[in-house]
Amino acid sequence: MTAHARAHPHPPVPITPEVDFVRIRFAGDSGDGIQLTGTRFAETSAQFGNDFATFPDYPAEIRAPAGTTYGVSAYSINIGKTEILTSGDQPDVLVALNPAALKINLPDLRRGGTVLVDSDSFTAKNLAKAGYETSPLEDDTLAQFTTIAIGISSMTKASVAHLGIGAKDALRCKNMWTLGLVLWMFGRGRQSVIKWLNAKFKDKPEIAKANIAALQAGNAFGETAEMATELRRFSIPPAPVESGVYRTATGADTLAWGLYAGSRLAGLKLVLGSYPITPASTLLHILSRMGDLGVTTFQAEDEIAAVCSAIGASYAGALGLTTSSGPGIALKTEAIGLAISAELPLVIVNVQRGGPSTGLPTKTEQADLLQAVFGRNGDAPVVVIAASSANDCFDCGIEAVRLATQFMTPVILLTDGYIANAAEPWRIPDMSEDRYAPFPVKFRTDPEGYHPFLRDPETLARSWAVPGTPGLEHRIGGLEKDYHSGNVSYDRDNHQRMTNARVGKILGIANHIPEQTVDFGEDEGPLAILGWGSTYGAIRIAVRRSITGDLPVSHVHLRHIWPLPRNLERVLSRFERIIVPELNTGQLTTLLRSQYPKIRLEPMNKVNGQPFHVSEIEAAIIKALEG
Amino acid sequence: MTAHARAHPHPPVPITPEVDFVRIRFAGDSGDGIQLTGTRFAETSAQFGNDFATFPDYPAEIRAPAGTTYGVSAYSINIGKTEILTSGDQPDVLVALNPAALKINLPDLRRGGTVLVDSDSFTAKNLAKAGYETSPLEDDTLAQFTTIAIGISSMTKASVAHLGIGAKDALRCKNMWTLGLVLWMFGRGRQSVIKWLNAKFKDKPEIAKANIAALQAGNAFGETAEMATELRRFSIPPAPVESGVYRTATGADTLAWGLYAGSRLAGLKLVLGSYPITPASTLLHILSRMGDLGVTTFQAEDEIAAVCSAIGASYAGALGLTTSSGPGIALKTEAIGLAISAELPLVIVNVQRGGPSTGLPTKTEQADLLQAVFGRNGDAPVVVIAASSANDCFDCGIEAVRLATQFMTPVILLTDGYIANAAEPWRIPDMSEDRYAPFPVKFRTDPEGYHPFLRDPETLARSWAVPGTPGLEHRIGGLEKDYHSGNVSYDRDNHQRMTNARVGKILGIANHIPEQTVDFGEDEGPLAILGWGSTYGAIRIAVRRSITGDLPVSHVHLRHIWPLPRNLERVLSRFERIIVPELNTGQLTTLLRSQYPKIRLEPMNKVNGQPFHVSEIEAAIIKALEG
Amino acid sequence: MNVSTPQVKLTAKDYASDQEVRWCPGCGDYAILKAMQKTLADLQAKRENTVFVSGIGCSSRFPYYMSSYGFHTIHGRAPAIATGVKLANPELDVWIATGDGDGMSIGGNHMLHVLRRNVNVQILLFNNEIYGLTKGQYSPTSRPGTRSPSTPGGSLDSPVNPCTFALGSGGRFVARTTDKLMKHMPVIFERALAHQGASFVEILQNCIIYNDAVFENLTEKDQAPDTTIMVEHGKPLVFGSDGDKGIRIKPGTLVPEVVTVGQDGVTEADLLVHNEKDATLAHMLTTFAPPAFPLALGVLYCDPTESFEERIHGHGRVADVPDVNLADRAAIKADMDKIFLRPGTWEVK
Amino acid sequence: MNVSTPQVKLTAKDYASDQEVRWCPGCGDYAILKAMQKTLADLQAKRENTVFVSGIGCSSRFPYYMSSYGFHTIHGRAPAIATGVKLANPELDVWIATGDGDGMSIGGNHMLHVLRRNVNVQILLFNNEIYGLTKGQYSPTSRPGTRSPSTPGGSLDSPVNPCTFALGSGGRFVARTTDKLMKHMPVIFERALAHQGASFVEILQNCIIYNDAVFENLTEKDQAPDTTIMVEHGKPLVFGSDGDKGIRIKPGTLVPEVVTVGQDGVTEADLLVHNEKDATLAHMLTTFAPPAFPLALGVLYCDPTESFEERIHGHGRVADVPDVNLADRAAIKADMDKIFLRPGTWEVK
Ligand SMILES: Cc1ncc(C[n+]2csc(CCOP(=O)(O)OP(=O)(O)O)c2C)c(N)n1
Ligand SMILES: Cc1ncc(C[n+]2csc(CCOP(=O)(O)OP(=O)(O)O)c2C)c(N)n1
Ligand code: SF4
Ligand code: SF4
Ligand SMILES: [Mg+2]
Ligand SMILES: [Mg+2]
Repeated sequence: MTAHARAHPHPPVPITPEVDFVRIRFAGDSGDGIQLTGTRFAETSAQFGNDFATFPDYPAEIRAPAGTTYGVSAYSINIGKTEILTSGDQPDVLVALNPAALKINLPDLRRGGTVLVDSDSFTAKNLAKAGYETSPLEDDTLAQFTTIAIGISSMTKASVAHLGIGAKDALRCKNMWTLGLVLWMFGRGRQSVIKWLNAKFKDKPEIAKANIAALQAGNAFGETAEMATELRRFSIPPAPVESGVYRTATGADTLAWGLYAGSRLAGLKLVLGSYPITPASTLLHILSRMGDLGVTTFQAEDEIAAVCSAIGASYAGALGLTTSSGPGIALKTEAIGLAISAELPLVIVNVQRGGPSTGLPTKTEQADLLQAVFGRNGDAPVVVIAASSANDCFDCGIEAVRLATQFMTPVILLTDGYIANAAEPWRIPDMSEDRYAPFPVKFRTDPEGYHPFLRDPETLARSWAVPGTPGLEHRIGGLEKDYHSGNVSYDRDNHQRMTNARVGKILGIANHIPEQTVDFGEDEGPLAILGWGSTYGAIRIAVRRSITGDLPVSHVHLRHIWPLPRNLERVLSRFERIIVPELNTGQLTTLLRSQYPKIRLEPMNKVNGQPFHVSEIEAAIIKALEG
Repeated sequence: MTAHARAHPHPPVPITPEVDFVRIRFAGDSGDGIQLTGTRFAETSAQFGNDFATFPDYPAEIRAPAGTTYGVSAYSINIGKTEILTSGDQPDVLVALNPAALKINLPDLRRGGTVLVDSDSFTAKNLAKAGYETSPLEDDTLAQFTTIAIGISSMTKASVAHLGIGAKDALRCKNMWTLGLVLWMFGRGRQSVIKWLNAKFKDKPEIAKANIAALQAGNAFGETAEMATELRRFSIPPAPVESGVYRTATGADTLAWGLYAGSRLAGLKLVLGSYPITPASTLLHILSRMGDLGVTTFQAEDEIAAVCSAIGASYAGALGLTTSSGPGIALKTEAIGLAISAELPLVIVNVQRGGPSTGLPTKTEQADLLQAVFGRNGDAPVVVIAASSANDCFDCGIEAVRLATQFMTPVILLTDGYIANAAEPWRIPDMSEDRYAPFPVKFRTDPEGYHPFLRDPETLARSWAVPGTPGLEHRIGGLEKDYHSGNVSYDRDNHQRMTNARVGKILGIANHIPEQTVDFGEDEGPLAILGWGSTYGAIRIAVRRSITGDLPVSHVHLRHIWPLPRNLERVLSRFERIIVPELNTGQLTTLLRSQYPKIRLEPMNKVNGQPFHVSEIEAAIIKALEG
Repeated sequence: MNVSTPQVKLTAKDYASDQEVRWCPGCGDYAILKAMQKTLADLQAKRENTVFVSGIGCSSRFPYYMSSYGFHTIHGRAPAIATGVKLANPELDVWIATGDGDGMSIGGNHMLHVLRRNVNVQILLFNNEIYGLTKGQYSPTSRPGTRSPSTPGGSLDSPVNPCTFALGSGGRFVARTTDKLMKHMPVIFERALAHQGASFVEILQNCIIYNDAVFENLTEKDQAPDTTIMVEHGKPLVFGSDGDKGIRIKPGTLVPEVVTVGQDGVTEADLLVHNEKDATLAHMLTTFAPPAFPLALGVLYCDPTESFEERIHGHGRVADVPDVNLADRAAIKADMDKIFLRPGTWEVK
Repeated sequence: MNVSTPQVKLTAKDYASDQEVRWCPGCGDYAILKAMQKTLADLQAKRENTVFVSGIGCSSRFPYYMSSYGFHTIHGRAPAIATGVKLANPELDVWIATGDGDGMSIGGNHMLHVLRRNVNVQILLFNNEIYGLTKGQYSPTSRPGTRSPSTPGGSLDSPVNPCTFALGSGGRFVARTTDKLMKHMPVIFERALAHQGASFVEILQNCIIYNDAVFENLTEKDQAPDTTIMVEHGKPLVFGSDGDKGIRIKPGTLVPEVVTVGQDGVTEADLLVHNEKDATLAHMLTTFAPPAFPLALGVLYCDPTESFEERIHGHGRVADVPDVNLADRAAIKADMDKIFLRPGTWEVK
């Protein structure tokens, strides 16, 4: 969690599982309502006052055949009385609603952890589908864990029998029965879930009733069943959070809101041109529901039309925004070049996913960094920034709009599937604070001495005159333009001068962004962990834990990828060793080496579709400081 | 000229203008037939035995209004008795057929050089269009030059008057009159031009006659006019070239032929999917005329369809080729990712032009290097090679096919507008030499143990089984694939393994390409000039001249951009200073720094749409060795 | 068409791959898959010469489930990739599986051009009027007012009619069927394969998860007879549960109307007779939709002309490739010299 | 439509920019430019509210020569960029200048969708049946057999008919004219501007350099009367140098035929009467071509419906933007709190 979300800059760091924090993973068939169960549990924990982080992990198929391993959906949540920034490396509790869910998720469970299964689902057919030859409930598969096998399906059916609903609908309440039991295990109330169920099914009261009955029954089971004491073992008090109004939010939520806030602070209409693609579509969905606030969303025929419509909107005086993921961003490449050449503001969000090509659409990765910085024809510089968490997305959204409008440039904002989907508690910002001071755009209206490529001497931004303004009629385009008149120019020296101006304008932005700071730890020392994007949480917890253990390590995290903060080389030069964990094959390392040949960087790479574990980074710290 | 074109590895280097070499530039209106005149002069010089290099420079507009400065077309040619690799920094002779041509080209003329103008064209109207207030023939504009003003238009008309053709057609022979005179100035015969005219106008004998009459008249004018001795001053004997059969060829010619030769050596049908774009269209045109040799060319609806059709062709067992320039390559980005993921052979030629965006379509630049290496979503490595001259294009074409087919990978081959258009004399290679040994593709046909992602342990290339092969039916695509079965896989460790395999396969190619050598000069010393692509000629001449002047400098030139030659760091580490001239803002420097942080590189950049001058590089050498 | 009478007769099952089918239970795609496997078995199509090329979408998973060759490519580009396949090897039977998003949204341009060029491929457009794979956004074929995650207030744009578009793009074979017509689909697929040139088949397909029942009125047994019309070449345009409704042109106009045979003096002779080669009629038929008209199913248009491949190869434009896979050095040298030694060479001794 | 009666009357020259026009001497584009400048002067269009958006090609240089706002964008994308312009500011008059390559080859998909969505723009397709700017390659509208640098043996693919395509894509205004009709062009341009929604205008344009005279038979004074027909709403389809030829439908069919009034008992009453709202007739008209039929010029189809912008704004889907250019802090805070404080918050004291 960034400092912003909690005014308390550094709440305690989680050290001991089941004391400081508990990690629970709900898993089941994609049809079992797992994502919903997880979200409700998160919400309840939030309202109780825990800090938490979540990680939804759903299959690529819309709805794979029931019972198969590739149809398993999971939702991990880590709740704590400390700062919680990741969903946790290894769950302490695994809820598995069928054999396939057990099969897939058991390898992650902490040794000694708790497994809660629906024994009713362990039929021969389901076992076969999951690839179990004998039932894991009967062999020694679960020997190292505490296993609680309950006939959840039958209990659920029994719990709603009095309502006379169909068998299918009855069984659909299984997740609520389970949630009821889990809430009891954690000593949490059911009110907020009940309220939510009533709201969600307000048109189908009988379904609401059934779900509530199941929830209550699961809870009652905890209270009364024999294994009670064994079960009720998790008592995580609230985290010491700063006062304020909170809500849970995913990175998609906060980013959409941040981009909208940015457009308002700039005084511009927000026009989103987008084409659906996993995991970026949620941004389109959220902004589509903000028409009442003046947001225009346009589902274009493809990504090229999406970015082009955003460019057209910017040309006409709105803030053009386009959102996509890797393959879609690739398609936008040519048009981004036009925005660079025409020097129009444009915000391009890339919610990264596993690549190359279609790759792993539902898995997270950070492998589009070099594409963002270098991936265009010609010398075509843009601004690149990266958000480090769901919380950070809000501020990054505003920052992207600020840079795009003040410097008349496209800005690429990188997030990823992990940030977009993970939910965190989020302290609602007070927009009247000074950090949210407006930065209104001033359109050019004075015809005196006007030409379209007239530059502000300070920012090198060209003036922005929009169609509809009398006397400023002009023509722009993607051909090279004269530095002095803005007309098409094939002149040699002019091309050199314009190229320099474009490159110089972007590099000059380094003077208008914050200097790099050390996120946690000393400003110098034997070791720094340097990260960018969604590795933030894992690095921060690992570094803070290590420091608690008296290890001399610091955490540096980049938001501004291009241009780089002007003091970055200095900051990095104060550390003897620098480890760079990335969810790619070493892209930030490549970029930084090209800029700071003197800084020695040690890449630490992982490309398996999963975020870093805190323990992986901790291990790297220990190894580095031992070695 | 690369060593290959002339078996003599290092013919004498040109030092003294007008003794070793002469640079002449023809300039006039786009309607004046300038490109044609230049080409004919080049051809004649070639047949005489000179070495030479050319540089056509035509306007972006198809046919701009006559007499305007932006309608000026020029053709530079450098002929010598020595090794000639560039069209020459400053012309010694400027032929200007109208005031606009003089206006645009005069600043380049060597002080003391010769200007030959058509005085008939210096009318008030034309002077005004060119922006001259007084006639440069009458003021002191030409004071520092030898000026020869001849009424070329009227002389031309007179020379064809007896043929009774129309005034317009008569005037069109102006360029041949001029060429006749120039040929006389250089003591060259007219036979090859006459032969060419007869062939070209075989259906319009009266036009052929008129052109020949004009050519003869221009020549006779030289013989008889009073200024004769003043004019005839250029005597450049033949260059000492290796024996063999020669022809003139542009980079577009040799590249098309090389790619075709490559496909034949691989034993594959060549299928080009392309979409016209300057300056890459010529490749499409040349290959379109090779249907009789089995080449299939397909003008697709856009660049995406172009690359996709090439991918489809490769999938079906042909060699898929696609050709474009920067903006078109940008559009192909997503599909190249598919070819990477599906591990299919594919050759992508990028004939670079001035950017960003539409930029300067007819000007040359080298600014797509980082796009080639890094410009895709995901960790998506490809092979990148760059041709250094028209001559080198042939071998690079073959090399691209070899790497694509032997490693089942897309290969990006970079050339640029300069190479594509410049003509050089070219020694026709003997395809029975060992260096052109076939490398036939072996399609998989054995069903035993087959799966589509089975890899060759040595190259890591997957096996290639084409539709039509019984028993090998299989499915591939852009989703991540299982390392062992090739089926779609969302498994974590598998993604890591496949990512490593893809990256490792490409990096491993470093073991299958030649080690880096020093092109000219010592293997170690105080200074190296490191280049890539079309800067070859200028660097080589500058380095060789400097060495003649006892300056300790060497020339290293890269063909393999990715992976880099495995000994490159070692080669570079032997020099104290390394200057990297590039027609961009420093892209190779950026790439090499990211790979060899210990090597200190000094970028030398120019982005004005023009190739480097030998003198610019010479000056940099002198400055570096003085400093 | 790669059809033969092999030693062992292949059954529909032999055209299924070993991959588990991963569509949602109840998805209309299953029926289409089954119909295709049946079609190929009926024809005893050679698996090794059959290729399925697709883009991205639920429907584009189709190739994985066929035991032929298959290429699951990128979103919208299947027609372009299929064209390349045919350029390299015109002998292959190439089927394109695409969705309304894949084929009509991002891939609309390639659709236009593959039709116009008349490349000899079969295009199956799985039209579920929604983006299935990306979880339910509206598509260019969604009806106005469709509520979806990207159009929470209902979609605003007029949909494209795929068959009208295919005709407007110069398509020479345009047909329509539905995922409920298990007997009709194979007939249409066979016709598509038999047609030399690009065949366009729109299949109304139910997405049970994101757009369930949009075609209900057209596919349910009790309603279909009155809301759809099955056209057949040479037969009058008759429909209705009692088989007494028909289409005629209002005399003296180009305007069609629904009439009842036996009423107001209308006889069967007054009805329009379906003519597969009549482009105007085809255009009209593609636009028919309830409530005013019945939706037209069957082969709406089929007017063959030379295919793109026939033009390329038939005209000798592209020579056969010499020595593929042999790389005979002498032949290579001879061919290269043909290029090199064109006029304009000179010799240095 | 941004038309007004200003203080000072603007002349055609006032709509020309200060940039020198750089087309080849004799290019048909000059006439189109002149016709446009005349049209805007006739209408006294507001220059500041007029925007020309183009792609890449000779024709796409058009915006540079108009004194209005102009955006010369990238190849094929003008419709998408224009859509964005209209989303940001529906009040602007947006014209799209595009070529047969720009609009029908690379840009075909955007063309389909801008038409289908009915965005209120005017699309001018400069159809010279060739790629001018890139030096003469054939285009998707080139006639079969066109010899060009990329088709030295003659092109093989069947061309697309832009007007048929526009109709097939759901266009509601489709017209055709030529660069030789200096009086007709302004009439069509005015109609296009007046039409609410996407207007598609194909202009046959002569490329004197790479495709000279392909339209000669349609535009030369002595041939045009017999090779073209000028359609007008409500008027019979009559043409011919003697004004006695006409089009009728073969009775009882949908098949058109050319007849001569006064021969074989044909009277003017037998002729088809042009009806701009008849899509079937429009489809038929777009396909007319010599020698069998005269090429149809004029407004072939015009059947207005709500434009995309009207739907977006008229239905209150998108609220007006509060405080554009003002960034009133209190208003921003209030609006942001509307988002933030939706149910689900909790307070920590
Ligand atoms: C370049 C690109 N853009 C977007 C996507 C995301 N995407 C995948 S399938 C799809 C649409 C699917 O709709 P449709 O073609 O109708 O297929 P269906 O799932 O309905 O069968 C989209 C938008 C993608 N994979 N690639
Ligand atoms: C992405 C991209 N691809 C290709 C080109 C090259 N190009 C420029 S204009 C053009 C076609 C022009 O034809 P058309 O649209 O008919 O215009 P015309 O010049 O005939 O008016 C092409 C292929 C380009 N500029 N950008
Ligand atoms: S989402 Fe719809 S189209 Fe996709 S598999 Fe499921 S039911 Fe079929
Ligand atoms: S090339 Fe053709 S279309 Fe282009 S400007 Fe010249 S004449 Fe006009
Ligand atoms: Mg669909
Ligand atoms: Mg054209």
